Amino acid sequence: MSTASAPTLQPLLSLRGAAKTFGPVVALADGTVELLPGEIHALVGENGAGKSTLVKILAGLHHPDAGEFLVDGTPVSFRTVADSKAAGISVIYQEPTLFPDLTVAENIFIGRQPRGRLGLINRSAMRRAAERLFDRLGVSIDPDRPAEGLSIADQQLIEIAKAISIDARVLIMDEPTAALSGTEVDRLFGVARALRDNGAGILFISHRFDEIFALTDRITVMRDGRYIRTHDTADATVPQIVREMVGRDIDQLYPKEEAQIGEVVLDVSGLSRTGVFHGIDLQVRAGEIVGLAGLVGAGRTEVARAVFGIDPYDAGSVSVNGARLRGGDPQAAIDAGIGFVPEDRRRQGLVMDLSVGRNLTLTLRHALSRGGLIDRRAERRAVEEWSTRLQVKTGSPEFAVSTLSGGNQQKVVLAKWLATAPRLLIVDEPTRGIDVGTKAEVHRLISDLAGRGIGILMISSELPEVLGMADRVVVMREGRITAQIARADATPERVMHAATADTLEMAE
Amino acid sequence: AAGASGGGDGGSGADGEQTITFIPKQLNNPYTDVVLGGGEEGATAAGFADSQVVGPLDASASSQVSFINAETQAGTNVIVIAANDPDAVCPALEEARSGGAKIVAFDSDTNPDCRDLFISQVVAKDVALIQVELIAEQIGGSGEIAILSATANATNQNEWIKYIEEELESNPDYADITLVAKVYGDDDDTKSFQEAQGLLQAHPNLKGIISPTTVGIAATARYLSTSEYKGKVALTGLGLPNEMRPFVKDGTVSEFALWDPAQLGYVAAFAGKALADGDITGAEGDTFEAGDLGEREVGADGTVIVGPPTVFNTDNIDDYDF
Amino acid sequence: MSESAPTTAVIAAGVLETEPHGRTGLTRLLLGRPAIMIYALLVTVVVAMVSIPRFASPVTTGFLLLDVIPVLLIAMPMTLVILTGEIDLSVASTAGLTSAVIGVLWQAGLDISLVLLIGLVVGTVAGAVNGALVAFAGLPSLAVTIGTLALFRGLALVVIGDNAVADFPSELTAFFTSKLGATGIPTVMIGVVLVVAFFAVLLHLTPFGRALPAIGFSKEAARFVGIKVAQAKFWLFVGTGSVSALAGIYWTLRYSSARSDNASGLELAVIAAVLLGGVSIFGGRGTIPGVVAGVLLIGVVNYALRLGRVSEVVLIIVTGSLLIASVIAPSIGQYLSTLRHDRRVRRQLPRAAGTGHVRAS
Amino acid sequence: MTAVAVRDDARPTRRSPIVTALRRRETPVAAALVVLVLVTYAANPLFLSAQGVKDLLLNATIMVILAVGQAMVIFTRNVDLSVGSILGLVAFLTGTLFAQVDGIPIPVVFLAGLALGALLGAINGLLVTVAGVPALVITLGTLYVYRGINNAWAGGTQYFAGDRPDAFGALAVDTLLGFPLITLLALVVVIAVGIYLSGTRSGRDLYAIGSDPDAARVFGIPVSRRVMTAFIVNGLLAGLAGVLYAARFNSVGATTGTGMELDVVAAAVVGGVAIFGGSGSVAGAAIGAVLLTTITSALTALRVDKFWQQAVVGILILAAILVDRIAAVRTARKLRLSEARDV
Ligand SMILES: Nc1ncnc2c1ncn2[C@@H]1O[C@H](COP(=O)(O)OP(=O)(O)OP(=O)(O)O)[C@@H](O)[C@H]1O
Ligand SMILES: Nc1ncnc2c1ncn2[C@@H]1O[C@H](COP(=O)(O)OP(=O)(O)OP(=O)(O)O)[C@@H](O)[C@H]1O
Ligand SMILES: [Mg+2]
Ligand SMILES: [Mg+2]
Repeated sequence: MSTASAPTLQPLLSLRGAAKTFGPVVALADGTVELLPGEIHALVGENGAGKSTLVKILAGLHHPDAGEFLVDGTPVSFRTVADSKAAGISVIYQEPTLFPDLTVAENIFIGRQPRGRLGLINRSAMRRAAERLFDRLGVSIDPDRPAEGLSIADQQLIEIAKAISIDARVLIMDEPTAALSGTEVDRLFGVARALRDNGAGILFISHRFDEIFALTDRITVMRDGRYIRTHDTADATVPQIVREMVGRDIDQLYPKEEAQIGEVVLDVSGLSRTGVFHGIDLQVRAGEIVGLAGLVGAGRTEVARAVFGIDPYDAGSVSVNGARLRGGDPQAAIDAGIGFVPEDRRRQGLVMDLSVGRNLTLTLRHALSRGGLIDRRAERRAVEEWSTRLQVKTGSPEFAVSTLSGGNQQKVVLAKWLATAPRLLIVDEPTRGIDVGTKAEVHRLISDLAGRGIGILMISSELPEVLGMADRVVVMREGRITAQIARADATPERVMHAATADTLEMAE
Repeated sequence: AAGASGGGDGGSGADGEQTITFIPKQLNNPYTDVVLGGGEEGATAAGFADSQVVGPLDASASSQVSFINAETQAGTNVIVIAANDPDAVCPALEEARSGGAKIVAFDSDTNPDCRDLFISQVVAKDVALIQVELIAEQIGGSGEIAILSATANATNQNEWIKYIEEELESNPDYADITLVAKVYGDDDDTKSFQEAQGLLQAHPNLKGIISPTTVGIAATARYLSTSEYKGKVALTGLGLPNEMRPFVKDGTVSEFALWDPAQLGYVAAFAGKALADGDITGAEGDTFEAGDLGEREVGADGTVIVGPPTVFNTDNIDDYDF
Repeated sequence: MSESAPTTAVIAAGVLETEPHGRTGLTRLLLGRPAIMIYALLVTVVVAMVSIPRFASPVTTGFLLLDVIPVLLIAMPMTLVILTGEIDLSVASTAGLTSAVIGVLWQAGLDISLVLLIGLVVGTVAGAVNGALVAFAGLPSLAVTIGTLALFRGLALVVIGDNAVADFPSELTAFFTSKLGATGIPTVMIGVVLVVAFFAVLLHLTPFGRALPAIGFSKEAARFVGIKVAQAKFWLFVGTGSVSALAGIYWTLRYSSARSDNASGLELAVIAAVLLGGVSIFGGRGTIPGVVAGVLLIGVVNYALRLGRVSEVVLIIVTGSLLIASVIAPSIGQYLSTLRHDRRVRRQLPRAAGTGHVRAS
Repeated sequence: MTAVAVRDDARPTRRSPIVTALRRRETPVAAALVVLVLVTYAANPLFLSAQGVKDLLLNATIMVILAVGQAMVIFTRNVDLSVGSILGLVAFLTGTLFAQVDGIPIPVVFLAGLALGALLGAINGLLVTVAGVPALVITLGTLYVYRGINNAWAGGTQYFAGDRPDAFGALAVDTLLGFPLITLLALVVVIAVGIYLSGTRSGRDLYAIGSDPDAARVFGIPVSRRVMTAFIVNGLLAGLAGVLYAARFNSVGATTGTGMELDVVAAAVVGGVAIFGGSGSVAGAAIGAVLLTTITSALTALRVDKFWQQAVVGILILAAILVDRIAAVRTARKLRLSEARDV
């Protein structure tokens, strides 16, 4: 039997049988979790298992329809976020929630800015406090710059700084590492362990098993909105957890198929954007999966955006199937056969308030029109076909896509590009925030696409994913390509070296 | 205008059932209220079964048209209107006429083709002349003057201004007076106030201002009385005694003019009655009885004159209450 | 430790069976916002017919439609603009500028069809100015069009000054108030219906129209599917400009008076009608049928009250209250359905939740 | 657990105050105002005579108060279009009180006006926060409703300057060190609201709310209470403006304050207040208001053809937002390049 190692301790908080429904959707049927002081507790489950919903109940953002919630053994009922804060609970949400117009420092201290004379805010004290926090996390972000335009990784780091700056007894982190690279994750773990050693309880949500097993003391598994089981991490194994999460055994995680590699589909040469990336030379062939690796902030996303025409570039060229592509025009890129699954699903990948169906057909607006008018029947058919093919779980295609869980949302993004029958698909962090089951499906899909002759440019910060999937790994560092490594030669060490080394000599 | 036939069925009621509706330039304007007060009194005295006041809250011609349309459909016998634009209300009035209604314009005329009668306060030229006379006297017969009017399109204002300009040009007595500016306060207190202020700044040698509109003259007086120009720059024009009383008493304004607005409405009601009864057609020379005010005669262009303007000053202003 | 205890039937499969699901298909069509606006319109018409003498007549149709035409026209492109999350406050000034220009040109002796054509071009250019500033310079439309509201009205004054031009060809002005036989429907409604149909098809049935709600909800996500956000916005502003010019032409010829202050203040009336018609001011949501119903609803209420000789004072209070009610009603509905939902859930869930398996141990 | 201790020692400020001042959003507007005044003065020295300056300040006063209140609402990503109507109602209340209640003390009238303004603002705020509906729609609605109530209440009645005590009217005439009293009052308002917004926690919350309302809610900022505060303060200031209007102008009646709303929003926008919330300052809004009111006087003083005046105002508004935009784009580019160098 696997259970808490210190049953005598009074739990910091314990939630039992919590339920939460949204209209007909039961997001959480039996949310149960218990957090002891001085432990790091993992919460795992597939996309849509109800983890974030549970977190939001703990944070006072949602009111449970049923269930029991105890803090330090006393029943509580949080009406607002302020209540949970007062109880010493600090939360990092799955999606960063920063105020773009405020400075980084103010974002961290909003509502509890240091005060000086006359009770007015002391800005220099606030900035210094922010700098100290960043030193502790080992990052360098200017505390005086506005939060507007920060990369997702930086945003997530600020969220973390915000959370640890509060003297919280309970720290809840909903997929804090999804956007972070190895070094940053390591630093975060260091901070988390220090907090734990000081007696705080940490609830940690992640889809990455390596992290979970490296960091946590106990693991609680959820499935379909219900509590399944709690393990001591030391006694648990990955296959066991996965089986409990999915309710079945899953296949190989990186089902790489050998594909026929054909002509060059994408040819990027000498692409530069001042201050962002320089002299990018990159080719992707039909049927080939090219992994673009590097640390967060290496400029991979920027290259992809420039190739697709979202951002302009200053020099160089992009050709698809030998034809030069006009810069700064995504529609031209789409017409040339490029699809782009961006890294920020909520803001770039989907129109969250639009229905699942309308999101799916946004890329098909022209393809579905006859004589200038949309063919409604064909539209419905396309929606049905693609949501079935990718097994998008939703009550109706007319529901807003925002009501889907993260994983299902990602499937919608993929589906809308697959429906355009692209020749080249750029996927930026395609499995970020996606559970193992779905992840395997996404990998199979990508592999399958390559098998059908589509060129894939896959940006990923997960090294195993890159190594498992890519035919060729291209490594970027500080806006430049530092290595191109064939599948056979690609080892974690070589890739990491290229991503972090000081010289460019190792480029092949 | 064939479409209006549906509204015509109330148009030829027997004597006791006739209805009259007043459509002023704008509701909730103190001058208008005095006019309409006289109008309602006249309507009762003349024997209308029902009298109504409808109109827009903004002084726009297009909203007046909507009211004319509604009255057309309601089968009103007499529509009395002060037009915000002489032409814009015409098609609607034509439609009302073809439905059987009689149209009396008052205060501000419409295009003569689309009304039966125009009840004018005074002879337009008289109003212009008296204002020129007053200002000339107040500034000592020479110097720069300016005009602060209502809206740029107001029919009556523009006619007076035209006569004022002509008189200044042609009359040798006024050879030393130069009209340096015309500005428009849109019959809005704030705007008129600021226009007055602008005038004084732009024309440092300004000796006098004529404001032929009640809102304009009051706002200008308010500005002058709170500034260093008080007593130095003369002001005259057309104003309501109740509104101007403090400025006359504190010396900002020495004399200004106006007719009795109530009489305007009163006469219009009787004119409407005479038209509706078929006693007159609006031709030159027609005469009708206007209650307490006695007999009136229709002049050229179907115009009826109510009476001469009165000049108000410290001596007589307390005798009036409107 | 065993796997989770068997689920109670109530919340099997992650879905509450007893709970009404979201509206889809026909229900959404019959209970959606546009449908409700149309019901509200019909009810208002019936109430007016019963309670206001003479309302039920073809004359009403004629006068009422003549009054609402400018708002109805401008509301069409405005719907699309607001749908993309922008706004155009300069429409009435554009109409005024058009009116001033055609007045001056006609007085200068140009041929009337040439005059009207130039008027249309002027409005289109005005719209293009807005469009360029908003779409290509990236300025906030609310601010830009407050500026051009002043600018275009100012230019109208520059063009025509304090003159009013009235002597337009009488056949033309008569045409603008003429009716289609005995129906009472103004002849110009044919053109108006064409404009309405054009925008309805554009919004609801074309690829361009499909892109607009996406832009309204999220510009960024729209760009990532190749939607040319800036271009689309530019053309929508060109649309409001040229339709405002049409409204200006209509205004000038209906009242046969070209003046600088024509149609002033109309922008707020248009926006009120569009919002009443169910278009979200934040963009993304809205339909042409809903807006048409909204415009007509305000028109009918106004006309009925005027015919009933209810004071203009009451009228503006009613307009304002309608607008407030139209946005608050859905919130109240939402609140009530949440209450109902909570009650139902509370009745059912305690059995489901808290049953055993609190902790594995 | 280690809370971050906040100490007041250590590192010096990095940017020089002059550079910071030049970067502020309100700098271009202030510069435009100075240039405008100087050019006009050169052409017509009367523009800066004692009376001229007094007039300029008095004209700006009411608009400044309104713009400051409006800016506060706009910071929260809302807007209040009903301010003109609120001003009208309060101005009429002021007139009524003086005319109907003999010898009523002036401070009582001020309090009554502020109270009515705050009440009307609170109604807006309640509708916006409780019903959770967009402010633009709600306040467009209350713009009509308040105006209708004003019309129904006032009818054709107007109260004139003569109906009010001289001491009240003197507020808009008397000066202290060359500054009209009511202008000094406006200045106090700007400073007080400015300090509240930039220097207090709850004031900063308003910017956070405008920057991202959803994040603010998730973060636990009492969004409704703060937005409510902004609307009440705005109503209060519109009420103050209403009372001062009655002191300054001749008549108050049914139409007082009509059509002011867009001018007020324009003033805030010209002063660098971002229309979608989150950034700008009340000082900027105040300067914007002064600029917009001054331009009218300046054009008249320069004897610019009156038909051109409105067009010039329009061009000015467009220029102001363009300048603001160009500055923002340049800062963003600089940020990108400087960070690239750091990497
Ligand atoms: N506001 C909402 N309205 C309707 N349904 C919702 C809402 N929030 C969550 N859901 C639904 O509740 C379920 C649980 O969602 P939740 O976000 O808690 O999952 P999760 O475990 O965090 O998944 P992921 O790993 O993808 O983040 C999903 O089916 C989701 O669609
Ligand atoms: N160390 C850093 N600290 C802060 N900002 C950085 C850093 N390095 C790069 N940046 C900024 O981040 C951006 C590049 O991030 P981008 O998202 O393109 O990287 P990436 O390689 O795609 O990473 P990922 O996709 O994993 O987030 C650039 O705008 C750059 O200015
Ligand atoms: Mg989640
Ligand atoms: Mg990236």
